[in-house]
Amino acid sequence: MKTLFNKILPHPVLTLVLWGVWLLLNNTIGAGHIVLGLILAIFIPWLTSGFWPEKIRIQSPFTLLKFLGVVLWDILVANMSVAKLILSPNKNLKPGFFYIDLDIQTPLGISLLANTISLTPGTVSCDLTEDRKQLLVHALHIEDIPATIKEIKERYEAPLKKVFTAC
Amino acid sequence: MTAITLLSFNLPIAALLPFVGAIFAAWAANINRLASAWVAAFVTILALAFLAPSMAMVFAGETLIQSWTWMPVIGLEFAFRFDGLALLFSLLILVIGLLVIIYARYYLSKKDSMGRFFAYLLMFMGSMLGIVLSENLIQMVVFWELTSLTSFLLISYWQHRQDARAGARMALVITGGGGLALLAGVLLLGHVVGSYNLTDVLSAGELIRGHDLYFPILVLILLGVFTKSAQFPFHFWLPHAMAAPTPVSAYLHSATMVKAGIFLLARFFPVLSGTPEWTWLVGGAGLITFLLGAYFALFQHDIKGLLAYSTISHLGLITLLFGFGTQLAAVAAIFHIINHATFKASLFMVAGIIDHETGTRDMRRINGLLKYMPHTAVLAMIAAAAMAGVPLLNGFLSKEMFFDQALTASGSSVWAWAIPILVVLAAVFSVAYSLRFIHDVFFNGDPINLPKTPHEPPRFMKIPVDLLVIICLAVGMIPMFTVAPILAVAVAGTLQTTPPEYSLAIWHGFNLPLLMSFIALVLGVLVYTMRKRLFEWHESGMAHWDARIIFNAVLGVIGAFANRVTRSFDKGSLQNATVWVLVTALLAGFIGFTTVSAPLFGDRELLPVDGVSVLAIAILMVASVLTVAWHRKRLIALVMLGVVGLIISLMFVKFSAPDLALTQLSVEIVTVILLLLALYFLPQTTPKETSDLRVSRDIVIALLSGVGVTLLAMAVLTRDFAPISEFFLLNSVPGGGGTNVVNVILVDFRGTDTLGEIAVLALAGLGIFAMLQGMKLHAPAQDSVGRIWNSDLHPEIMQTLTRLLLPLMLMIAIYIFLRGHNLPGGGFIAGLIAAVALIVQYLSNGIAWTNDRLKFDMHWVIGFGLLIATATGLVAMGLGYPFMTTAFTYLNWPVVGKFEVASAIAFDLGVFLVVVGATVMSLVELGKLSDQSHQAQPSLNGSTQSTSALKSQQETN
Amino acid sequence: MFEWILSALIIIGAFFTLVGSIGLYKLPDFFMRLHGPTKATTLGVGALLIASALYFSFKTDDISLHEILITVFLFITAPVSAHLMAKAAIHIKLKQVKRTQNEIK
Amino acid sequence: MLETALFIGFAMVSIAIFLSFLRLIKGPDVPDRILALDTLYINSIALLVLLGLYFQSALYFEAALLIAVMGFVGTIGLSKYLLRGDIME
Amino acid sequence: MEWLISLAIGVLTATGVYLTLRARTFPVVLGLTLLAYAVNIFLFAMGRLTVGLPAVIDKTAEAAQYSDPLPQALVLTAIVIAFGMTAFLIVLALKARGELGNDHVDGLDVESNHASNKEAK
Amino acid sequence: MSHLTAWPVFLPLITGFILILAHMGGIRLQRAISFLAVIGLVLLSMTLISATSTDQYQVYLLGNWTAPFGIVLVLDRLSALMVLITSLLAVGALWYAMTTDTDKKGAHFHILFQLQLFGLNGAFLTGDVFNLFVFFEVLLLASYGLLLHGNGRLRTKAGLHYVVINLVGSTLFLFAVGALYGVLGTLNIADMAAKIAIAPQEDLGVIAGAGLLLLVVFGVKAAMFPLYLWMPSAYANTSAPVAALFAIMTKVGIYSIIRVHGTLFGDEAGELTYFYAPWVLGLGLVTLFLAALGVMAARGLREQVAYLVLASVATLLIGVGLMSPAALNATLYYLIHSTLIAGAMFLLADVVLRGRGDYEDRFESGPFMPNAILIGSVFMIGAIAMTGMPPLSGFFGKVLILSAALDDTWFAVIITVVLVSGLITILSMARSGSLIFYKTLSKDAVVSSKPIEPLNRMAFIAVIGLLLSSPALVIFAQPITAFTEATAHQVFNSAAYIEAVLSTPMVTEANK
Ligand code: NA
Ligand code: NA
Repeated sequence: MKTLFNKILPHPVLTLVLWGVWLLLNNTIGAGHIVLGLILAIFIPWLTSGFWPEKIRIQSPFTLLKFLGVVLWDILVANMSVAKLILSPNKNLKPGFFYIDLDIQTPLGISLLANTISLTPGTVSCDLTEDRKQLLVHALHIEDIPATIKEIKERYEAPLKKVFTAC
Repeated sequence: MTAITLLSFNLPIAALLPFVGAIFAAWAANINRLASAWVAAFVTILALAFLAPSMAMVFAGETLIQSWTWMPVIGLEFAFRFDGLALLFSLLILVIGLLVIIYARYYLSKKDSMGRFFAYLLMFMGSMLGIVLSENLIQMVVFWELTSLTSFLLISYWQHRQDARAGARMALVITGGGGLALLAGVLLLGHVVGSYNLTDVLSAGELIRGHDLYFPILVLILLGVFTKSAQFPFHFWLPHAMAAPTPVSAYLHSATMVKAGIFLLARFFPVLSGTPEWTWLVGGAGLITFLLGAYFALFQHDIKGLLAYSTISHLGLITLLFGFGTQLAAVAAIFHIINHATFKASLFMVAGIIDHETGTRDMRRINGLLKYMPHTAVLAMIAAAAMAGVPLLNGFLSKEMFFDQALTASGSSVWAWAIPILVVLAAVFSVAYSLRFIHDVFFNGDPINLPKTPHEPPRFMKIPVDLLVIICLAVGMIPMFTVAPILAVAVAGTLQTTPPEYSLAIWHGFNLPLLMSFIALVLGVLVYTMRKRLFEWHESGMAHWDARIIFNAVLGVIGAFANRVTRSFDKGSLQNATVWVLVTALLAGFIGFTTVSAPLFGDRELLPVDGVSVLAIAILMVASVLTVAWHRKRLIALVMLGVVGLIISLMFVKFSAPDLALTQLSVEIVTVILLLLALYFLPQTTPKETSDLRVSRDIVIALLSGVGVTLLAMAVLTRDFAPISEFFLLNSVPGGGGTNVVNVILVDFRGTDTLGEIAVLALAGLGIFAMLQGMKLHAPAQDSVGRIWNSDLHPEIMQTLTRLLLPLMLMIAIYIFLRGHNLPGGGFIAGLIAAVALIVQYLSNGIAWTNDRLKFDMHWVIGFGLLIATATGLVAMGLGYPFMTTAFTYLNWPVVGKFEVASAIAFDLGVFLVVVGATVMSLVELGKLSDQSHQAQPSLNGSTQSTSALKSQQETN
Repeated sequence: MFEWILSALIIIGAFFTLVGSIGLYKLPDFFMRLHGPTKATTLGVGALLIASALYFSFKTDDISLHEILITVFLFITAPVSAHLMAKAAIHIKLKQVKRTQNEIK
Repeated sequence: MLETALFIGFAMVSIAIFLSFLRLIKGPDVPDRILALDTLYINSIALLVLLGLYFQSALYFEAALLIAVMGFVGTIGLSKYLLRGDIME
Repeated sequence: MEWLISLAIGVLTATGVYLTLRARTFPVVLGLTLLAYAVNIFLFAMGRLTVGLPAVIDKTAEAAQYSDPLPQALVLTAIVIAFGMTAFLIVLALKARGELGNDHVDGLDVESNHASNKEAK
Repeated sequence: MSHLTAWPVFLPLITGFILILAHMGGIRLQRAISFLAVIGLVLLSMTLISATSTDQYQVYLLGNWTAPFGIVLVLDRLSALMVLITSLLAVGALWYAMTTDTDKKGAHFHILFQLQLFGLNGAFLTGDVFNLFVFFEVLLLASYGLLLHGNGRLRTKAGLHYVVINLVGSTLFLFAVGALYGVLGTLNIADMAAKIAIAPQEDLGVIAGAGLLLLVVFGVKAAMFPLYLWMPSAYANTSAPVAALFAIMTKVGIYSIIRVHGTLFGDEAGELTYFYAPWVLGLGLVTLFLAALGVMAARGLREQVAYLVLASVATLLIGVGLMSPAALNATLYYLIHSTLIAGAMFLLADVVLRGRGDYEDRFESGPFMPNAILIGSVFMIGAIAMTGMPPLSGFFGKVLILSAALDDTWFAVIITVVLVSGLITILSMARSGSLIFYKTLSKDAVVSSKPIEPLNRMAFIAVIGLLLSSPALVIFAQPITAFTEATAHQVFNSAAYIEAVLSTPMVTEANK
């Protein structure tokens, strides 16, 4: 039973997401599209299941939501300050590179962390070492590197690690 | 309706019989060596037999015509004519042909292919018969050119010999070329007369001579005549044709082919003669040829060379006679045709016997053959005497008539005194060379260093000569009982009226012609006795004068010219070719526009300009100029091209064409990816190698093109028009079931375009697949500045997140696909999005990984796509509607609600599949190229070459 | 009121888009310029898309949320692009301004 | 009100596009240009959203969505080319 | 606006033509792509330019209020065809590079070109 | 409405995708499918020929949309004739490809071959200019693939040139069609003609400019001076069966001029009536002269045949440029001849090449090839036909054209150029024939790394078969010229064409 279910719905989360995407795309919650969307949301993950060998497991949905909220807020706030930085004279800026030692090890986790770092203004994740242990980040203006690293690890890496634990 | 008798179809049978016989003759060679000769002889006799019944009609003064329609559009009939002239020539062709066949059967050696020889000979015989029997002039030209072709084959029969090949080709070019002139003349003649049939042409002499086109017609026809009959200045091919086997020379170069031109003179005599142009051209050429041939004949050391020049001379004589333009001159001409054919054919045969028996034809080595072959010597002496115009032989009679005409016909001219003198001069040389032929060959001491010891040839080889010599004697002594009837009908056939009074008596009393003959004989002997000094004089000057040198020089010049023109126009350069196309297009547009007087611009109201558009288009223009300016740095040029593509998409959005914008965007990116894939294998920069001049030329062409296109666009945009599009807008929903008119046009109104378009895509995919099979290129291990590539094949972050995108993008693709009929979108765009979704996977995960997970062979995707698209169209056919007729309906299902089902959607699905299949196939196959190349690297020789090529490339940069 | 919110969103969005491009234009090295477009992506386009969603939800009978998709899509892809560009820049050893801390050579 | 905001919006986005294009021209290196092109793509999305609002048409959505998708693909393609030369392997 | 568009078409054509006349395959491909862009806009413009009109049938609008859909359909076809052609050409350019040893459109390298010229003389 | 009209287009398409789906099924399966389809096409086109004998136009409304809104296929004598020639040529080319295993030298030969036929037949049948463009692209892309089939340096280079020039040509095509649409507002050939007839004077300049631009496009296809530079090396360097099939490619250009220009700028076009014809005539004459020089300058047999094809195309252009029913009749007769014989000659050149080892088809003394007498005799027949010597069809074609030219003011120039070029080609062919077949090296002097292949008799059948068309054209000249004459008159009656296309009604339940 479970294997059959697995075969039909290899990635239930994905199915849900796609279903939502379909309804968003069509900008409707009409009955026809709900049915069609569900069919597609089941069909496409099945079709592309080969591309997703590992199962995505979300351990703590609440943490994820909270994380998303934090990120959105950070984007808002940080954008303002970065805008100020950009509009101020270049010579005031103190750019810099730094490595973050990663605790998180799942590929999706690392990727999302890197994305988060890039999305929040002021930092861009530039490179991942080949051993996946360190992330190279560039900051537009940075005064205290260790503090920033610490903040990133606490604010973003920790919740992400909590959400995506399994392989 | 006349009853079908032999006389209603015997002429074509006789003419075509030899062609059929040729096949049998070739085939018979498989049986035994001589079978071909038997076939040839049999066919000749059969042809004679077919003609025989109609001869009586001709002797009764009738003309037999047999015709069938062939190409009525141009008045070409399959038509044959048998009158006196045709009768005479048919007899010459067939009788002498038969003798030559007998002779050749013994002449050819064991090494020679009998089948080929007799097949060619029969084909030639058929062609000659065709000429003389044709009623339709175009048909006659056909046979005329056939004689050129078959004589080419016969002259080059000994194809291993350089002189045979060269001689054959020269003969072909001269006589074939003359044939083309003849064709032109005949066409004009037919145009003037309104018919190509001889009957009509012969009765329109007055009309033709009075027509504006008379002179061109005359010149063109005479070109045919002069080339074929070796008249000055085209005479030179004939001596070179002597490389042919002697039976061929005896047949073609004495009795038949060279007489074809003469035949034509006779044929057109009633129509074209009688004008000063005729007299000057025909008479002039004849006289010069007569003299020239006689003079050169004397100095030949090759027996056949002597005979060839002698033939030229005699042909000149006949031509001159026709040139006189009088009826009596024509009689003399025809009489001499007969006589020349007999004595010259026998002389050629004798030459062949000598060649056969001694192994050489050089008269400086051949001496005193009288003791080795007395019988042959006697025959030769009689024939040569006939050639010299010795009394009691046929040559004497016609020469007397000739002298007579030379005196009377030119009587009124200012140059009256010149012609008889020149004529006698030529006759003197005729006597001299005839004497040389006899004396130098059969007397004059002993042979020198001959390859073989000569003796009499086989009896049957002499029989043809015997017969011909007997004819010479018989005609010469009792003309009234031998040649008279045939001459009479031939003259009647030529003149197409009652022939004039003439006498064939041997003795006309002491008169001026007889005196001329006498002078010629005496002086001829005298000239021959002075030969030593004359030869020295000749060798010191004239001998080096050979028209062949001029001929070859002309050919060389033409060849060099051809080479220069061809290579300087077709340089094998793409740039050159493209420039021509572009310049022509520019000129065409300009010329076309200026053909009519019309204003460039109309007065349609124009749209206002807004700031955003100005900015966008300014960027577009700058970006495209920069694409050019930076085209040497290829990657950067590609980035600039990306900007151009992006702005164009935005323009499409702005101008209410969302479908186009979507397509442009997708295509743009796929193109960039494609170019990136390719750029990996190409030099990263473009060397500067074109000259400044070339660059400025290209800039001028580019600017003119730009200006031209701008003006063209404005010319249209400033005018109003009434397009058919309203129909589409009105019928899209009721007729096509979709509100997106563009999509309905694509899948319904103009679905066939789309079908063609997906075929193009499918072909691109398959073509690329085919091209890339086994292709290996140098895969650089470092970039253009020498950096080793990054070791991270598939950056993890990209890998992880793009996998997430796959289902998302497929969802978008399906969304775009399904809405396409009613809203912007459709199979194309959806297909491209889906393809991009897959390509992104290849980009971030690599080919091997992705292929493992994507188990479709793109061939199948393309095939099924085409299948579905076509099947949708075929279903309509099954229902009795035209291909591609669509249908749609609205269904109302519980829960789901009302929705549309349209067959056009199925068609669009086909489109979708082909787009996906072809795009992915193209890109992935290209991507695989690097794998193949990486694997091939160490072992392949070619790769080291291309590496060095690459290095040199980079050094130049 | 609705128009005010809409107008504010439009101007905020356009402003951050502009700021992103200003950053791209004026900042002194590639790695610093890389920060510019993230502004444009996140707040700039985000705000504009929300404006659009609001506008179409209220102007027409149906709600219009599909603009969110573009935002989400950009949020996933923009960092990946930035990452790859940076990686490429590091690979080809682009120079950084002198004062960059932990300069990569 | 909205008109004015849209006008200002168009003006700012136009300037943004102009600046991005200037960077594209100035370079100085290939990554700068790739970045500038990427930014142009994103600016275009902004422009399209404004156009959609201006013409009150929802039909610009797909174009914007597609620009987002295609811009991304183009950028990663170009970047990967710089990294590896061989973008599909 | 028409002048602006026509000029854009003209500039694209001119640049396309110039690149098409270059001696190496890659610029030629770029040139043909630019030419394809030029002709696509041209073809599109032949339906006359309209701004802000509905792209799909809307019951409230009349025929005159739509942009001409036919050239759009044609351009769509032309775009896709041009893509297929470009794809084929670029792969052919690679094949030529492999078989001729360089990326000159005539398979000549600068040096070898000079050499063969000398030889010919 | 007879569905038969549509089948020449769809049969090769269907065969094409069946072959795609069957591409794993091995070469024998593909050959069987492909060959059957081509034979089917011959039978089909013969049926179509007889269907057109009533002088009726068969207008097929694709998608059941009336002209000018939908795309129509128009079957008349001319299109039926073109389809027949194509399929006959295809049989020969395909047979040769199969018997010599040329189709195994690379991937997808049969698919490309069938889709090439799809494009060709579509181009011959369509009644819509843009659709003509699409079919042009189909046949071009297929031809690109076929041209490059197999390998070789020169082939690749020639292919590159061919592709680029044709891409430029396609661009020009779109410019021309776009401009015409921009003024006339329609794409259907008949409808365009109808609209040109009533176009206001101030629009005529643009129409004429676009018309001549379109002539350049067709001129590129037809290999008209100075647009033919892609052609000689492309034909000379591709594989033999492909070159043979390509004999029809140039005729597509000729056909298009006859069809499109002949209709658009026909009798009804007022000031623009036949305004393009003098250009075609003049450029045709120049082409012919240059082609003859090319024949002379050729360094190998295949190149020579390519230039001979150029000469034949030039002759056709002259016929088209003369613009009279008689000249068009002549053109069509010559077109049948030149297409099939050119096909045969390309195959024959390959036969020669295979028999000469390393010496290939170059004009230099080589080995005495196996079956030299047979091949040489066939060569001579081909050369006679090709150079327009009697008694084969080339001669009669030329005579037809020349006799039609007599009414033209330029007749003296035309006759001179045609005949002088003819002489040059005769001279050149005599030289090449004697070099290849006569002037052979002794056995010891022959050094060849490539094998000297014995004559492939099965393959030779294709050569003979195609060559037989020449005597057939002569022997059956009466019915054939009757057909071509009727065709020419039909083509000149553009009013009837316009009427037929624009008045064909939709299929409804009532009339189907
Ligand atoms: Na950031
Ligand atoms: Na002697």
